[in-house]
Amino acid sequence: MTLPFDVAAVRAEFPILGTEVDGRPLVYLDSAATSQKPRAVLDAEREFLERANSAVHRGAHSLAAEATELFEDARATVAGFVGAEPEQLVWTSGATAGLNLVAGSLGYAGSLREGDEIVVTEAEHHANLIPWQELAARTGARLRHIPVHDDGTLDLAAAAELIGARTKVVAFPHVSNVLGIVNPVAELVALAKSVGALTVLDACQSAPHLRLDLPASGVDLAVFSGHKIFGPYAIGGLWGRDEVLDSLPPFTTGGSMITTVTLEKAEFLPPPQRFEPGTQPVSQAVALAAAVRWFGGLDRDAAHAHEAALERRMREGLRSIDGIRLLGDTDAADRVALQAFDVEGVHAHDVGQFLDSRGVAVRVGHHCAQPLHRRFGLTASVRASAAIHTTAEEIDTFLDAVSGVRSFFGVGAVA
Amino acid sequence: MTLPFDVAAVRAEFPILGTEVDGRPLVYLDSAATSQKPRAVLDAEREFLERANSAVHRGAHSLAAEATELFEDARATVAGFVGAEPEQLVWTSGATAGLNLVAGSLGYAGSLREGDEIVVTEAEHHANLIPWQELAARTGARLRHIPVHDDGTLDLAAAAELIGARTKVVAFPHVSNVLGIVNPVAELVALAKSVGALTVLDACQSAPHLRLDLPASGVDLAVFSGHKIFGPYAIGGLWGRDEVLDSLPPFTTGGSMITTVTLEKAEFLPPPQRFEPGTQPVSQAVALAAAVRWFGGLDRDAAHAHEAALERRMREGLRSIDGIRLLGDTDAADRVALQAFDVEGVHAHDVGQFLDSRGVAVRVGHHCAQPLHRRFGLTASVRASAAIHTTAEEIDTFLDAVSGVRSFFGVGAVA
Amino acid sequence: MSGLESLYQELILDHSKNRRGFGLAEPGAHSATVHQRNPICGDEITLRVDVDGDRVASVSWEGAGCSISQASASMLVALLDEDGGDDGMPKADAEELISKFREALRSRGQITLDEETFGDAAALSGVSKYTARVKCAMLAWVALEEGLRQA
Amino acid sequence: MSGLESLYQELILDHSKNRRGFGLAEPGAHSATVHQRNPICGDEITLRVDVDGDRVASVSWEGAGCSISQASASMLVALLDEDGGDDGMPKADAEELISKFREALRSRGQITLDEETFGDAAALSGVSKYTARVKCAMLAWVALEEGLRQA
Ligand SMILES: Cc1ncc(COP(=O)(O)O)c(C=O)c1O
Ligand SMILES: Cc1ncc(COP(=O)(O)O)c(C=O)c1O
Repeated sequence: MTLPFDVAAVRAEFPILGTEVDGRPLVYLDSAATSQKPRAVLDAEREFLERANSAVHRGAHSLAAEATELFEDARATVAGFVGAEPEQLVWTSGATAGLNLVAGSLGYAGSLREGDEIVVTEAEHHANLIPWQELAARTGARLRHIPVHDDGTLDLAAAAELIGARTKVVAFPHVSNVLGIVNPVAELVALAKSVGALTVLDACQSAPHLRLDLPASGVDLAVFSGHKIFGPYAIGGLWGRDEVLDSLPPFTTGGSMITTVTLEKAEFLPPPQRFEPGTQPVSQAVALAAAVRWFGGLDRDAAHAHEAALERRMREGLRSIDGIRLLGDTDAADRVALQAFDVEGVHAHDVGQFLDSRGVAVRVGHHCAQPLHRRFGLTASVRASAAIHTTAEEIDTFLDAVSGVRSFFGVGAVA
Repeated sequence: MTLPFDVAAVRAEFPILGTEVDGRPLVYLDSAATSQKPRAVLDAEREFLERANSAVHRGAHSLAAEATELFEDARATVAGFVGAEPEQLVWTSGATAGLNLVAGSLGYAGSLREGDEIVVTEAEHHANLIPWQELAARTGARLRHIPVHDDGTLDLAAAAELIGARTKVVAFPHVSNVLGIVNPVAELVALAKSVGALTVLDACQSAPHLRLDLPASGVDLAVFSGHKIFGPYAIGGLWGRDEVLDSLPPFTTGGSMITTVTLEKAEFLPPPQRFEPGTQPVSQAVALAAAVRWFGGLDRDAAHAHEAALERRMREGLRSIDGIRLLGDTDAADRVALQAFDVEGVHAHDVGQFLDSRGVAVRVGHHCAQPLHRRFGLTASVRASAAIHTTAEEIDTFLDAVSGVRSFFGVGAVA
Repeated sequence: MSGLESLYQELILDHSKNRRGFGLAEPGAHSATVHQRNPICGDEITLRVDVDGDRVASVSWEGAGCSISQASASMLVALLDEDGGDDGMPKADAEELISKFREALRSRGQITLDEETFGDAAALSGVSKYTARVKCAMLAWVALEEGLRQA
Repeated sequence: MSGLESLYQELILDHSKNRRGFGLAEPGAHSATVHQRNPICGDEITLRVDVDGDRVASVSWEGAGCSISQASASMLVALLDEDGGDDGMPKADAEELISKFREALRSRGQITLDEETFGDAAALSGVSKYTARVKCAMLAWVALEEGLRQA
C-alpha cells in the first residue's frame, strides 16, 4: 500500500496541533479564519530577529545589508508562489488592506465618476464589499452585484447582463469564505475584459488550497493574506499587472516610497515601493517566505487529493445528518474543504459551543458575509474549514459531534 | 559602589547583541531606525502562536476565547504604557499607517477646505509630511511649516505667527528622528488650542526613551510604532481622545468593524474597532504588550539617567573630533540619545561603511527627512542612536571609529 | 456536571424555548423601546419597558439569538415578575440587580449568582467561565438598563 | 587586504577626488542628458553623452555622492577615453562593457573585473561583495546606458 499523502508528517510540523481542549485533542477546523503556523515559519522569523534584524534598504552596515537581502528574497519567493515577478508584489498588512489600497487609489486617481458601475458578488466578504461601497458613495458610481443561485454558484447569466459599458471594476472572490465554491475566474474575466473593466480577485480562500498563477488567470489585481497560508499575521500581498500597478497613484504615503521630497511636494518611486510607505513588515515577510516555501515544497497534487477527500467526507457526512442545511451544496463546481451549515432549531453559537466541548474548533457567526447569510435567510451559520494538516479521523470526530447537537439541545426530529 | 543601572542584565535579554560583525562585536547604534527585540518579546509571540493562536472576537471555541482575551489584554497593556484607556488605542500597522489614517479620515470627513491651513515643522519625518501634503492637495488647504533654528530647535516665534484662525491641524514630532531634540509639546498645544486646531503628535522617537502620558500632554491624537519600542514589526498604535476618535469616519473598511452590512450600505462600530478592519496583528499585539511590560518594568528613572549619560558622552565626544558638524547641537532643550552629524569631506555612506568595518552599525542617508537635511545644506548625514541596552564603552568604540574616518579617506585637516 | 452541562442547564434550555415576556406589548404611557445587538454573533433584542413612577411596570421583548441570550431575557422577565409583585419592582432595585448580574458574569467564575436574589437567572452563573458568551447573557439586561435610563 | 581596503582601494579614493569628465560639456549635435538618482542614499548624477554615428564621442557628468559613485563615474570616463581612442568607442562595445560590469557587480564576489578590459574601473570589483553599495557603483553606468538609448 502506498500512502498518498503523509499527513502525520505534516502534522508534526505544527506545534499547536498537540494541544488539548478540556482533555480532548484539539480538532482545528477553523483554518479559513486563520491558519496555524508550522515550525519552519516560527523558526524563520525568530532566527531573523535574533541574527539579522535591522532596518532594510538603508544604511551601509552589514546587518542592514543582510536584512535587505532576506527581505527582497522573501518578495521574490512569495511572488513566485503566485506565479508572479517580484516587482508585481506589493506587501500589505493583509487582504483587507490590499483591497482598500486598490479602491482608495482608484478613488484618488479619479478613475470613477457618476454613472460608472462597480460589480461585486452577493457572496462577498465584507472586505471586498465595503471599500467598494465607500468608493461608490464618494464618486457617485453605482455598486451592483452578481446574485448567487440557491446552490451557491454565481448566476453567470445575470453577470452577463450586469457587466456592460458602464462597468469599470469587477471584484469577486476566487473562493467564497462561506460557500467554499471555486468561482469561474475565466468567465468573469472574459465578461470584464469585453467591456474594458478592471478585475480584482480576492484570493484569500484559494491561496491556502489551490495552485495560483495570477498572471495566467487573466485578472488585473489580486490580494491574499499571509495568516491564511501558514504565515504570520499582519502581512499580505497585493499582486498587479505591471501596467495596472503603474497606473495607480499611492494610497498612503510616507518614507521609503519617494525619490525627492520638499516641504511642498513629493515624488514617488515606481511600484511596488510606491505602495509601501514606512517600515515594512520585515520579519513577517521573511516568515511568509518560509511558509510558502514549506507549503509549496509539499507534493501539491497529493495534497490536493487529500484535501478533496476531506471535502467530500465532510460534505457527505453533514448531508447524512438530520436537520442540517448546507450553504453552497453543489457538485457542479470545484470546491475547497470548507463548509458552512445551519442546524435547524439550534443557534450557530450554541452549536459551536457544543463542538468545542468535544475539542472541535469551528467558526460561528456571519463570517463577515452578512449579505450572503441574509440571502439564505440566516443571520449566522457554523463553518468548518480544513487545512492540509487535517485528517479524515478529525472530520469524523467533527461529524460525530455534529450528530449529537440537536439531541443535546432537546430539539425534536425534523418533520 | 552602587550600580545605577544594570546595563549588563538588560543586554543579556537581547540575543542579537552577541552577534559579531567581521570578527568584531556588534555595536548597534541604529535603534532609532528599528529596535532590537528582547527575549521576552520573542517568547511571548512564539508561545501565543504555539498555544492559543486563533481568530479573535469570533467563534465559541476555547482557543478563540483565549486568543481574544490575550489580544484585548494587550490593548489595555499598551494603552497603559502611554497613560491611556484601552478604548482610545487603535492598532495600526505602524506610525506611518496611523498618520495616514488620521489625514485620510479627515479628508473623507470633509474637515478641510480651501483656505484652511495645516501646520507641520521643517523637521518632519516624511511620514508626518507627505500625508498632509496629499490632504492639502486634495482639499485645497495650504500646508505651512514651522522653521527650525540653526541649533535644531523650533522657531516658536514663527509658530505663533503661523498658527492662526485658518489653522485646522498642527502636526509635529515629539522628538525629531534626526535632531534628537524634545520639542515643546505644551507650547505648541497651547498655540493650537487657542485657535481650535487639532494637534497630532508623532511620538515615534519619544516612546522608546521618555515616559509618555498622552492624555496629559494635551494633544488630540498621537502615533507610535511597535518596532521602535522593542516590539515586533507591523504593529503600531494610534491614540486619540474619545471625542476626537468618535468624530472621525473610518479610513479603511472591511470585516469586524461593522454592525450591520447590506449589499448597499454598512454601519460602523465605535472606536477603536471602527478603525480596525480585517484580521488584526494578533500575535504582534501580544508581543508588543510583552515589550512594553518588559520595558515599563525597568527602573525608568535609572534608565533615563543612563541614556542621558550616553547622550552627553556621544555628543561631547563628537564635538571634540575634528571636521564633525552636528545636526541639532544644543544644550537648550531636552534630548534623547540620538545624534546626526556630517563628516566634512567624506560622504555619509562612506562613513557608515567605515564604521561598519569596526562593527558599528549606524544609519546613513536622509533618514526620511529630506527637507530638514536641505535646510542644513546636506543631502545625507550619519546618525547614531542608542537604546537602553547601549553601554558607555560602545559609545567610545563608536567615537574612536569616527575619529579615524577622515584620515582613512585621505581628507586633510580642517582649515 | 461537565462544563457544557453547567453552561446549558435544563432550566436554560427550557427558558430558551418557552420565553417569558416574548412578544412586544403595546407601549404604555411611560415606556422606552431599546434595540441591542451583538455585532459579533448577530444576536439581537428589542426590549420594551413600561415604568410607573419609580417602579418597573412591565417588560416585553423580541429577538433572535443563541439559547443563552434567549434564556437570559426570559429569566430576566421572570425575575421582575416574581420579585416585583403586583406593583412592579422599584427601578432602583432593578438597576442594582443588573449591576450585580454584570459583576458576577464578568467574574470569570469567581462570583456565583444566588437563587434567592436571581431566581431562575441564577442558572446563568456558569456563563461567567465562558468569556465569549458573557455578552450573550448580558444582552437583555443591558437593554433593560438602557430602557430604564430612557423611560 | 581587509574587506574595507579592498572596497576603498587607493585608486578609488584618487578617482573620487580627481574626477575625470566632471563638469557638463556643452551639448553636441547628437547628445542626451540623463539624470539618475539613488533614492536611498541621495546620490545623484547628471550625465551627458555625445554620439557621433555609432560611436561614443564624449561623456561628461556632474553629481554628488559617496566616493564609490564618484570614482565609478570618473573611471567610466577614463575607460571610454582610453579604449575609445580618437574616434570614440563604438556604442555596441560600450553597451557590452556596461552589461559585463553590471553582471560582475551583481555577482556577490563571484566575478572579478579584469584590468585588461575595465582599466581603473577593475578596482571596483570589491564592491560586488557589498550588495548595499552596488547601486552606488552602477549609477553612472546606468546613466550612460540610458543616454545611449536616447541619443
Ligand atoms: C519621527 C518618525 N516618524 C515616523 C516614522 C515612521 O515610522 P514607521 O516607519 O514605523 O511607520 C519614523 C520612523 O521611521 C520616525 O522616526
Ligand atoms: C474571502 C475573504 N476575503 C477577505 C478576507 C479578509 O482577510 P484579512 O482579514 O486577512 O484582511 C477574508 C478573511 O477573513 C476572506 O476569507
